[in-house]
Amino acid sequence: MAQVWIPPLMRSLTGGQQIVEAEGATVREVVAALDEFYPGIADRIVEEGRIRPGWTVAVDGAVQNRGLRAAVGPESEVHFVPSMAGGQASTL
Amino acid sequence: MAKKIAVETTINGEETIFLCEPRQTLLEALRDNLGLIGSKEGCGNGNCGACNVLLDGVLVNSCLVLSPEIEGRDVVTIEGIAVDGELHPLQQKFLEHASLQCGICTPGFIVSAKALLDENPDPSEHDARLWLAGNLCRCTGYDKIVRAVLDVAEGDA
Amino acid sequence: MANTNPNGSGGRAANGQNGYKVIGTRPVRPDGVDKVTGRAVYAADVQMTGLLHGFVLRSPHAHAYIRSIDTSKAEALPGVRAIVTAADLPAAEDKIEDLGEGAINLKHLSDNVLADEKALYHGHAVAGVAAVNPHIAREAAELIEVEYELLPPVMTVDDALADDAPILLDGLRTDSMGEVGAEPTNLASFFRHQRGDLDAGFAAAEQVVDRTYRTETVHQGYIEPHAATALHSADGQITIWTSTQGSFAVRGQVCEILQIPVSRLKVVPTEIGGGFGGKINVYVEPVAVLLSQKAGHEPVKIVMSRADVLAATGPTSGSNIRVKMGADAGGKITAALAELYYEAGAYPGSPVGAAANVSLAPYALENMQVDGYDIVVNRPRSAAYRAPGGTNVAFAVESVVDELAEKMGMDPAEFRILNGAKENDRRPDGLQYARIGHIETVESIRDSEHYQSPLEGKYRGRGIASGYWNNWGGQSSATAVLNPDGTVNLNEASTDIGGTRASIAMQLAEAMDIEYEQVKARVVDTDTVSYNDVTGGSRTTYSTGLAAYNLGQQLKEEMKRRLADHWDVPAENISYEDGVFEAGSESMPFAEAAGVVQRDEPLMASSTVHPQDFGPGFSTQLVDVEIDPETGKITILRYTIAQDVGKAIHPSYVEGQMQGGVAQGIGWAINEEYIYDDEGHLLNASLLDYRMPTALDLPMIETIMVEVPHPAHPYGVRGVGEVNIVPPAGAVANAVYAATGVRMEKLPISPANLLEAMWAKEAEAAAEPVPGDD
Amino acid sequence: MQAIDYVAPNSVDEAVSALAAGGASARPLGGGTDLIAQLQEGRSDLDTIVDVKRIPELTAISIGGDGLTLGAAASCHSINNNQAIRDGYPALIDSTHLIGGTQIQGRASLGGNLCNSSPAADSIPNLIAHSVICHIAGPNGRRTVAVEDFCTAPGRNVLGNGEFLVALEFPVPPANFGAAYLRFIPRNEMDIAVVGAGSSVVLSDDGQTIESARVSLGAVAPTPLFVQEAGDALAGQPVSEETLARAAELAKDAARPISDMRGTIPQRKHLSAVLTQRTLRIAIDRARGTKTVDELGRLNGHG
Repeated sequence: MAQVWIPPLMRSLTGGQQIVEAEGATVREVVAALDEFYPGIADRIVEEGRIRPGWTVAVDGAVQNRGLRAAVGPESEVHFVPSMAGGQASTL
Repeated sequence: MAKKIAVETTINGEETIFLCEPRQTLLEALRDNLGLIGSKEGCGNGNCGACNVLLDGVLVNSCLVLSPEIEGRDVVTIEGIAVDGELHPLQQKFLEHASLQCGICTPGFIVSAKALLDENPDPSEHDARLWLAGNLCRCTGYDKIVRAVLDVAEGDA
Repeated sequence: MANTNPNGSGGRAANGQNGYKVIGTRPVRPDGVDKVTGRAVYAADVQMTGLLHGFVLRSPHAHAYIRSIDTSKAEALPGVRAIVTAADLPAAEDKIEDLGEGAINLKHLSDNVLADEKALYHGHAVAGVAAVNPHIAREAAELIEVEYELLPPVMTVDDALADDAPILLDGLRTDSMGEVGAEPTNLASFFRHQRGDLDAGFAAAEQVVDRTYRTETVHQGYIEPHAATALHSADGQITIWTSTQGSFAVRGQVCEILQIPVSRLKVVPTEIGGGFGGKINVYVEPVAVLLSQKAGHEPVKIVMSRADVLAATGPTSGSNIRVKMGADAGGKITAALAELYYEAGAYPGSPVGAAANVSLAPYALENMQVDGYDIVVNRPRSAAYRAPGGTNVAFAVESVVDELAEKMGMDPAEFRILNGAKENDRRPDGLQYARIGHIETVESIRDSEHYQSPLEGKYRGRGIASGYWNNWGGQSSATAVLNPDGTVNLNEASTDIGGTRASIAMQLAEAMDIEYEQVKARVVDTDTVSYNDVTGGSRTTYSTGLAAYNLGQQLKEEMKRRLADHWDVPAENISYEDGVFEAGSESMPFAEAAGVVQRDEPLMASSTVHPQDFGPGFSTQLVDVEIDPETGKITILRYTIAQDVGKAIHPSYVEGQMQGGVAQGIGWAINEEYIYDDEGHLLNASLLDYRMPTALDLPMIETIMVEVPHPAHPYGVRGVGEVNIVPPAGAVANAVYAATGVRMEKLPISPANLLEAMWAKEAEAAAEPVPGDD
Repeated sequence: MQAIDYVAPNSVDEAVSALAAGGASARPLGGGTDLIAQLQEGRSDLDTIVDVKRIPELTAISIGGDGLTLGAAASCHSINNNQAIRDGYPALIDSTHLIGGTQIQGRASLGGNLCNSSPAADSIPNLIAHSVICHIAGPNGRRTVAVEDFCTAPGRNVLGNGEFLVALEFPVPPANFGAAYLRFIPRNEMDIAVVGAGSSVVLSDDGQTIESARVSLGAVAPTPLFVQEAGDALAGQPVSEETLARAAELAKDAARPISDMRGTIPQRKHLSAVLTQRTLRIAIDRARGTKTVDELGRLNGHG
């Protein structure tokens, strides 16, 4: 299962857990799986069917242009991080 | 609108008459009235050197000269530095040393450096830095500019 | 691996490195001659028939309601053709879109272009005027009567977060990663990176350093003021000629602000006189469009004054930063905490997110936390500035690292090597590094002649600092047209600020095994190629270079296919080496083949890329300073920068980036700052009093290019434009400490600030009891 | 910039008439490096610009047995390039070499620097140290004023309606005279003095005693400050660091600066002493003939 790193400000939803496991072949599936165990987390990550503006998803160290559609492998590491476009971080 | 006056002068070796308002600076007249866009405005108050020209052979900020002041005088701009289509050695060395990045300050630097070498053909690095201190460059850190100027100086020796 | 020789040779000389023929050489850029002769056309140089001149009236107040604007007197002035205010802008939605460089709130974007209900900083645009010449436009602007109702200015982090702070933006609520606060606030957002156990880490430390720092607002300082010309034609088509880092970013923003479809707007990028991140946001462009429309579809040019540039564009954030770090007896860092409070200016969007990524990035840490706060204040809306946010935080972190190393009795370079991040270590946001060259940059400095040489003399000191920048990929589009004479026209849309036409063309030439001189690169407008991100984030030579590489591959393959047809041999039998196609006994040089393959059908290629695997950059820097103890003035005696550049495509331009970033960083470190009075008026909006370094303030800047190729790029390119500005302030601060014993906790380390700090230290020393022999 | 009329008279009398005709909204134009910048920035509300550079007397430089006379509009560049001035009045070059950058020096004049009457002007403390006499022309003829009495407030001076500065007269320096000007700026060039100091000394023939001295400061009061008490304290004293330090303390006491974006009160008070002492050292060296003008770049922190 993919290892999902939970952003610190969402860890209240995971009982303080830093890293949780979730099943899914895409980021969308992983988020859906997470939300089953930790209700409310999808709302924090997704807005209008896309990853919240100013944030991005990284799989195995690489930021994913495909966002929720990005592929996730069985051993993948998934992070939700502030996006860095053009060098300037968007800050929500 | 303000009344225009005629100014008769020599620019880059050519005798010229042009119309201007007295409030127009030489920089404005060069760029807007005469189409010589090589002199740039970076600050408009003499603190960046991007508009530097030679006035009777003396280095000045063209943003701090009123157009009527050049009546009967001799102006050389960046457009007059290359002679007969041949790049001046400073222009050549600026290219070779990659002494420009964005290039907006480059005309001013080349005019200033020419004035330096006209007065002091063999400047030290300190001489060059002191002379060029009125020309701001934000891209290069000056290293490659100073090297180009010193390279030309050595080339002349 | 290291190259410190500034002398270059042009053209295609085999340089013996990795077998490259073009890459690694130093040819003259295609726009070079125009730029040394004054012919290059920058934004302010645009001339056209019927051109009107615009001027923007700006708020003299830092924080005020705009109660009314009366333009009647101005309209009556002969020569005035149009006046616009925020009332001429379509109402903007209060929503966030990804435009240009990152997410932007459209209402904020629009309000920054022309203030709506409120002026939020001294210099905030209030109205635009178009007239037959710039003098009349300015006179008219002075006749516009604006009634303001003054509000107390909120100038700093502390002002903004005070309990009774006036609120700048009525609708603003703190966003804590998707959780939105209920109360009006000046704190736009809060986020945290955290891993491991911070308390346990600090408990395991033998030495802990905990300090708080302040850095002031600084400006990018490009020498070319913002300028744009707009023509709103009678048929509704709009063209903007402007100086920008991204023509598509301008198109996106202007179309959103004016609510017009992208098909109606063409943006033509002129030559650009520097940007450093500050020429991404639009300022005068939408105003010029509105004025052109209102003035009977005549073109309108607006050229900002230097004072307006400083007052109303681009600065980057001032900040308050706390850094706490501990190390165990072996010198290993056991825990690190950074709290970053960044002033966004009038609207949210400081670079605190990027700063957080920079903060602790050079170090391998198990227990760490970084908190980021984005705070609005009555200063101009902040813009990107070269490694945005990085210099501030590296000043703080590298000062603490230096102090920690000193407390542990360790050489500061060795301390960095011991704790330095390597492949598979994690950056502050948790992502794992691929192959990076941080340690190599520290080792290059440690082993340099500079580091090894003694520095003698009173009030002299040497400082070292490291820095990180994540770089960027972004989207690029380019086309290549093969000419029948064997040259290639390369059309790309990445604005060329520092020679990227050359560095991109070189990659196409290398890919095709032709001479650099055979590739004619030019920057085209938004109607000519597909979407292209800004020149920023150190991405252009990397991403647009990748597109150029792809173009080369495509053209080569298609030429092979057509030659196979021409020679009637299977395509796989065609080889191409050293510029010659061969198949059995047949052979044909490239230039001839270019003609032959196009007898029946022309040949061009297009490439679009969006690489997401970009290699971060590291830099380590070393500086020697001398302090005048009576005046507090710093002289930079010697400076060396080592930077992991991946692969230097054009070494001269890479050195130029390194030297330029260092120069800007030194300016930031020692003299640059925005100075406001108590009412929030910017006092030093000139190049006289905003003190950027002159040629006399800097020594030659020695460069060591460390080449750790980026594995995900065919030529190993990493971005090189930004990381160089990250370490200088920290390096200078550490050198100042070595020279004076004073740890500076604020930037700039100006003579006044340093003198004050030295006096404080003297007073402290005098107050302390003399160590006795009791 | 507002619309203006431009006139370029060829004689002092014509200039007087033009200025008188223009009244308060007419102003003489020398090098223009202050005036045109002020016009560009809308800080000056003038109708008539009287360019005085076509008047031969205004740009003339005469140096000889009766001292040095500088036309008020003679450019710093022309002064810098005058070998006789470099030899005879090396301290003057301290100022003319650091007013603005090279291109400012191509136009800027000492007369203009004086008439702009900034408290921070880089030439005025030096002119005071040199006991310069100002020659003024106006509707009522000519008059002279000691330079230390010229400025009356920031941007204001003794020039009346229709009057303008024609020339600066430097008396012949006595034997064993030396002077120096230093300023402190955060950068090494292109800056306004945080503090400026101009000092001069006359030494005894053996070079061991200060017979007389003049000390002046810039940027520490509403006008450039002539610190007579510091000069008085030096007179008759042996050359020693203690003597100089005492004078420096008096200069510091005399300074009454404000805090602004260019400097703070404590910093300016402190620098008043530091620069006074440094200029006195250089002035003494020059009086003894041991320091030349060519070192001035380094003296001013250009090294």
